[in-house]
Amino acid sequence: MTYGQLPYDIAHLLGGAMLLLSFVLLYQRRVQAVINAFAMQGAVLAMAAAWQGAMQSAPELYLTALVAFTAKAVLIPLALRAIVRRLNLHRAVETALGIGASMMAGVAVVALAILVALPITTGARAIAREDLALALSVVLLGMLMMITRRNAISQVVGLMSLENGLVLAAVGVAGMPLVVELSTAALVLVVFVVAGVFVFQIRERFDSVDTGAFAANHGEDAFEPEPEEASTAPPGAPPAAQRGDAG
Amino acid sequence: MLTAFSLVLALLLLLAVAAVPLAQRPAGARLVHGGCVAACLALALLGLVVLLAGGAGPPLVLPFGPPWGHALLALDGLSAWFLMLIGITGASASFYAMAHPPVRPAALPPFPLFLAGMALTLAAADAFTLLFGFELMSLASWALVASDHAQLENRRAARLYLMMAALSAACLVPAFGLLAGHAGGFSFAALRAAPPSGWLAGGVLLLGLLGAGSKAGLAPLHVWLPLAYPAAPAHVSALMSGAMAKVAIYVLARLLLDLCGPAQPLWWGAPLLVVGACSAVLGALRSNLEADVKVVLACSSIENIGFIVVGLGLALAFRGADLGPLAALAAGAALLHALNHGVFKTLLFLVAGSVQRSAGSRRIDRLGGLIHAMPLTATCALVGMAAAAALPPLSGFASEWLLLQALLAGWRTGDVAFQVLAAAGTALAAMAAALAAAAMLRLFGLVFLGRPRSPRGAGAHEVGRLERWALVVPAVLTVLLGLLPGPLLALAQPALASLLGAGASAPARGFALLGGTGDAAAWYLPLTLAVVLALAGLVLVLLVRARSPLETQRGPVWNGGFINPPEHLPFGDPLSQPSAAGMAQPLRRMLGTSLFAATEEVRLPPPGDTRVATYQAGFTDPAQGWVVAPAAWLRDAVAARTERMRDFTIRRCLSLGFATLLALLALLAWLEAH
Amino acid sequence: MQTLGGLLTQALHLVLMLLAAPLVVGGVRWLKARMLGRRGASPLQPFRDLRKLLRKRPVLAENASAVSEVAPYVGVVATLVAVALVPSFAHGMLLAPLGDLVLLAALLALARFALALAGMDVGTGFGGLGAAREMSFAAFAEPALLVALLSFSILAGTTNLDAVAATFRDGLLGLRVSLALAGIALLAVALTENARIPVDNPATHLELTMVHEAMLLESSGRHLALWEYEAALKLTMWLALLAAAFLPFGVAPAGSGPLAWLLGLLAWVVKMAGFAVALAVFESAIAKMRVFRVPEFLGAALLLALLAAALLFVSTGLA
Amino acid sequence: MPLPWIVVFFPWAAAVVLMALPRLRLAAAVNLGASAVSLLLALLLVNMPDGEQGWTRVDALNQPLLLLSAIIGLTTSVYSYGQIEAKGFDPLRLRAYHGAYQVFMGAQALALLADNMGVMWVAIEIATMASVTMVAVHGTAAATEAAWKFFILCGVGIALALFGTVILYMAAQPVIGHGDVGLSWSALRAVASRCDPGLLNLAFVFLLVGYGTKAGLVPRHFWLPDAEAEGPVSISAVLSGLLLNAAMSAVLRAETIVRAHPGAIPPGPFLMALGLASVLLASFSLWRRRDVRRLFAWSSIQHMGLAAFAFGMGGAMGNLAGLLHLLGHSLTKSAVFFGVGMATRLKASQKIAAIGGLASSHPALGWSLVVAIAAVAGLPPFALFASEFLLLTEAVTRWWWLALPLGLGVFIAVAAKVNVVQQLCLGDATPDAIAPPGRLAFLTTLGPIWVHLLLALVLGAALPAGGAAMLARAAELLK
Repeated sequence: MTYGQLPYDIAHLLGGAMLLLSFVLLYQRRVQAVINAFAMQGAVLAMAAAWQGAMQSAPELYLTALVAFTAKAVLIPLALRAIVRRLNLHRAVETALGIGASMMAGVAVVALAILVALPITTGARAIAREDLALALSVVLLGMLMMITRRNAISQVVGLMSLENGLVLAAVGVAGMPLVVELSTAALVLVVFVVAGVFVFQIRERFDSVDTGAFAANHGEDAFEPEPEEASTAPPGAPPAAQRGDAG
Repeated sequence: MLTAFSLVLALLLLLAVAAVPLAQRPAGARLVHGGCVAACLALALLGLVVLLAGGAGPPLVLPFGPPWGHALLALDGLSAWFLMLIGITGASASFYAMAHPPVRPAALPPFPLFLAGMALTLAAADAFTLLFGFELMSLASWALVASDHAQLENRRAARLYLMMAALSAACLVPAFGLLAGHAGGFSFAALRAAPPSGWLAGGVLLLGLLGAGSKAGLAPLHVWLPLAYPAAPAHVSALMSGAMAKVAIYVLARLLLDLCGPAQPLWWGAPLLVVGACSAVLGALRSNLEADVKVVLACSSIENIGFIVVGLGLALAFRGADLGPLAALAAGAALLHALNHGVFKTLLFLVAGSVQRSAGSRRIDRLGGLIHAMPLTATCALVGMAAAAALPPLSGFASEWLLLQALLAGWRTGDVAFQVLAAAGTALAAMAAALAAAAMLRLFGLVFLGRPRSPRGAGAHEVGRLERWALVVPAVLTVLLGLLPGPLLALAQPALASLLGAGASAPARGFALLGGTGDAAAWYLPLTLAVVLALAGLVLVLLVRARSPLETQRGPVWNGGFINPPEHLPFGDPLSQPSAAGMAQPLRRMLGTSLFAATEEVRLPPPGDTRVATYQAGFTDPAQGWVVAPAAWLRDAVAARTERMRDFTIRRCLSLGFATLLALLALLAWLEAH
Repeated sequence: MQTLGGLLTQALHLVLMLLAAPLVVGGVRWLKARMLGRRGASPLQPFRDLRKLLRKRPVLAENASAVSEVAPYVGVVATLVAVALVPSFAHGMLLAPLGDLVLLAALLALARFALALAGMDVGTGFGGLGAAREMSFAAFAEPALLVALLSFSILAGTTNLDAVAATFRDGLLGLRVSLALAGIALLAVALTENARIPVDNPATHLELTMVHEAMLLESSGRHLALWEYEAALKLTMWLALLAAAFLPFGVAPAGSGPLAWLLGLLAWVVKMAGFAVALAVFESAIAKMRVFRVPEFLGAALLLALLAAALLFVSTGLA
Repeated sequence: MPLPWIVVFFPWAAAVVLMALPRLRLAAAVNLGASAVSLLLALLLVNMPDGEQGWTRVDALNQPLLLLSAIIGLTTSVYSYGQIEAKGFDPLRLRAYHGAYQVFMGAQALALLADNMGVMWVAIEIATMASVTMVAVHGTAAATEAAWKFFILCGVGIALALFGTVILYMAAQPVIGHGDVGLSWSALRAVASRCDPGLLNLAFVFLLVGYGTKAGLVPRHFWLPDAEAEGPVSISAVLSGLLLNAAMSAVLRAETIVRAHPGAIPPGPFLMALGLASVLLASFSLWRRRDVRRLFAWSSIQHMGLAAFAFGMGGAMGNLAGLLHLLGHSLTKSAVFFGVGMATRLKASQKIAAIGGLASSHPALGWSLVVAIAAVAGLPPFALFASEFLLLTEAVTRWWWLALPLGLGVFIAVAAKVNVVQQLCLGDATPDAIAPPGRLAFLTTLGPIWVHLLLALVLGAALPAGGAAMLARAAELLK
């Protein structure tokens, strides 16, 4: 398949939609909106997987699509909403990097992804380059979201968006073996994180799990040189007081 | 021969293992040390046989070794010479330990291991085995230094010691790496076949000097030595100074003179000469300032190691200038001095151990007058100290005579810069020798002469029967080595051959040592000198006693008219005797203030005030301030910086990872674009 | 024949030196006294002193050890052997092959060590003080001595004293400047070694300034006699050494006959007398310096010796 | 079922049993037995010829690592058997602990044996989750935080690794066609030279960063010190001993594929750079440690850095050095953790200041720990000395200027360990916080320590010809 063919164009379109949704995720200021955008991305991913299944006539991809839709478009967003409600979290997204700045960083990251993907596949299959650039962008944007957002929900969403990028890449390659298993395993990982957020009652951010006040020094005392540490070696002769012939 | 050597090595390892259960009982400790005596004697004998035979044939391939090959053992002249040395000193030290097993059980198992490590280093015929033995030796001796770890200063000493050992490994391994990369193999035969040149060779020189030098105790990496030697039990100090430092010298000689090939330029000698001469002076001066018997001896070791390295440096330079006989002279001086120092320093450390046990202290200011209570120990000590002070006709002088002859011939290299360096080296060596004499005099005079300075010291007694032999044997050896340096050097012929090539001939003829070249060479005839001295002494005594027949009479001390001590102070006021600080005063003022930043402070109360006057003296080793302290500061500063990363939150950790990923991707893009 | 001649000259040399030693000391003292306007004791006075001391019963301190008794003999023997190695009127003496300058320095060190040990034996403050200072001075004197020897070694190719002196006698040395510098250095060392002014005052017993005498305070009888004799021998030896090296004329060559010996003897007596006068003049004109100035004095000597050697390097390098 | 599959599935079966066992001693004993059987299986596996069995593959690279993991698995369960009563686990935690332990062992074996890169990825994910469970098993705040950090950082890491795996397949797909074979390591390696080099490069970067996180390479090492310090000691032993190795072997498998393409950017320098950064950062960080288990966790980072560096250099000698380093480090480091675990139990504290003078109060434990730490520091006669020797010489042989940073890193690290061994073992003993535990606890500590040290000794100085040949073959395999 090449440019101009409908199957490819649709796959491409779906990939582009995911990238767009990644930007939307990055752009949102309210937690609710972030969750909604994520659910949409999950739905688009499911559609992309299903489309690829139809195109490659690989029925297992329908399973992937089903799993992705169920988990990412329905169950996980619901769970996240429940968490937000239950824990009475802030409704606004706290950013470590301003929205504008993170958008710009996102554009830069996408540019890098394209730059990296450009020299690849020279000559072989030009379209793989596009697929790769899209998936890579989604992955990197997910990661960017994890580090530019302070609240736990946004960070979890970032991780899941990253994982969406993985699955997008996996379903996009023709004949990828174990694709169902791998995408499911990746999903399990994400579910674990969500469960962790739930179990550990992480209200605000990853960094401060609210299970108590963690020592600032991660279990270690503040560094204070010990007596033995203070002098690596004593001087040659301790100035001992001596009475005696002073010459 | 090599099979026998392997068996001895196996015996030592077996002893080390057996020592673990045996350590609890004194009889067990005796047994282990007795085994060590036997093993050391066997090693010395092996060394002797190999020297007589001129080599032990092709290397022995051990059935085990590093995972990429086999360990190789070989004994050439150089190995055999040093093997003989550690055999002799090891046997003396073990024998002493047999007489007085160390108190701590923890000091037993590492001892045979220590000996085995040294022997393995000497017999190694590939770089891996050599460094394996070298580091094993360091580790075992660290355990010995740390065996009495209840005391803080011992722990500090042990810590610094092992760190320095790690430093020497961190330098020696790359040094051999540079050689091996050039040669394509670790065996000495392969290394010899492809000697390095240019910058590569310079790197080997620098790393070798740093690595082996720090282990031997060359300035400015000697700071550990005055701490570590005293911390160990006496027989271990004896072995560390007498044998272990020599093993480091062996590595230096093997690396620079043998493995780097004969084609190295003249200037190679210069760093060794400079470092050696500076160590000699610093060590000798510091031994004049210290107040602890074993520390004095340890500093004197720095001085003697400096002499040996000067000899090696001169040998390198002479070889570079195509002066074969002079190179043999310098190398012969180094080898002979290594042996001599090994024996007399072993003796002195053993004496220090006896003094410590008998008089209860190592501090000079608590000792005194021991010649009355321990006449035999005092005699042995005098022999050792006279040798250390380079007095004829004892052993120390023979080798220092050779060394001075080599230095005085330094002008023959024809390179003005090196000539000036050699002249300065001559001055420094002479100064070090005189300072050593001053230090030994101070030590003997304060410890054995005069009056006791403490009640515990007054209650000292002569050493036991077995221990006595442990002192007498090395003392006799010291005398013999002094009288027979000629035959000994002739014996060292194979060693010189492995350092300088087959053509090298030992600077000795019969019983005489030969300095310089050609007909005009100077001679040193120790045996003749001894006979002349003895004859003259005999005649003198007979003459004087004929003219002056009256027996001596005893009376109170004159002391320039001072009054007698009161009854309640049977030895007089101990503090009216010269003290360790007082004896050090002239040199402290003359040299110490500039070299060691020595300070003195006298506090005299005003007239009428009954408080005692106080006198404080102290100094800092320049290496401490210029090398160790900045290194520690730098380490802590960098560590503090790296530590900031640890307080990162998870988000920042992720950011760092993300940044790495992006950087790698950008790098990839850039690389592929080009 | 050569051996016999060597044996004979050696024996004659020894007798000469043994007899000359007290005379040199006495002579210098007498000359000094005359210069200071005193009559002074006869130059033979040291002989009388020695005889008197030998006859007296030696008294040892209660806590003196065998060191006090043995050390004087060691000191004298070491100095004696050193004396035997320095040629006086003839070259090629029996012990000449033994006569190495480095060994000479070591024999003097042995004597010094014995003296310092004796000084410390009883454990008095003065003895320790003297010993510490004596050994400290040596730490500066020996480098100067050895580097001065370096000049000899470069010129003569050896450090054997006999060979050095013979080379210098045969002349052909155009490099007198460096030799002069080395000579000055050696003179400074000689003054130090013999405890002469300006380093030490042989006539003083002022406690805080003395060095050599401080170590002898506890000696008496034959022990003191031996020490006095040792000092005299050492002075004579140094003068003979300077004479042999720097005023080599007139010395009988090895293997020569009695006539040459006689000439050599005459020349030697003249040289020694000259040195004695010079020493007396010098000591009368100069004051003793502070103890801690001595390193500067000897350091200057060392520098001169180094300069001498460096000059030689340059000249041999150009040649 | 082929033997490698049994090796993987047996521990999982044992895990199911263990999750059902509520009784303390019995569970520990069953755990022990299962580990022993695993060791037997591993011994059988080592004697198998190279070959593939579907998704798994037995070759010279994974045989020694698998044997090692079985040995450490057994000794760790011996140690755990002696210490289990002191932990005060409630039944739930007990089941979780033992279950997760065997799940981890199985996953770890699978990660080593997997020929299929996808299966390998899944195995490492399972191992991660199992080890997270074990890290968190104490349930303290610090343990929870450590587990959380571990999970998030490694989760992102393995997600990236999956992306790399996908790209790898993407590169191979045009050449190799559809199907399972497209992720098979041996197949990929065979066709790598015909794949697109750009994709290979990209895949390697993601695999390196992804699996490198698990291997504790700087700058993605942050999880390691906390995870190794807060879980039970046995998890520290298997984490540093096994998980890091599995991750490293995954990196290596990826590296060999990329290296097989002559046109691709050589992957070695990437590994070397990360390795060197790890060595330097960790060796300086060692100087600021106050917690003994964190200290040795940092030491793991340093050693993994050295191993990565060695593998990055490549060549028969470089790879051999790396392999030796991996094996030696696992053996000695877990020995240290056993000793340290016993000490922290005796003193009820992980602070270095609280543990002092072990050699005075418990001579056998103290001196054993001294030897073990010396072995970790790379002193002879143990394996790390041999590997560091080979590594350093090989490095300066090729790039002389590397002598300085590498030598400095190694030296600083050794010095730090010297410092800590003296603080822990020498000097005056600090008082014990608990009554002396029984002989069993000491025996099950000292026994494993000395077994490990003996093995490290054999590995470093007297490796039998068969073992040496296997290592040489593995080094050849990685070329």
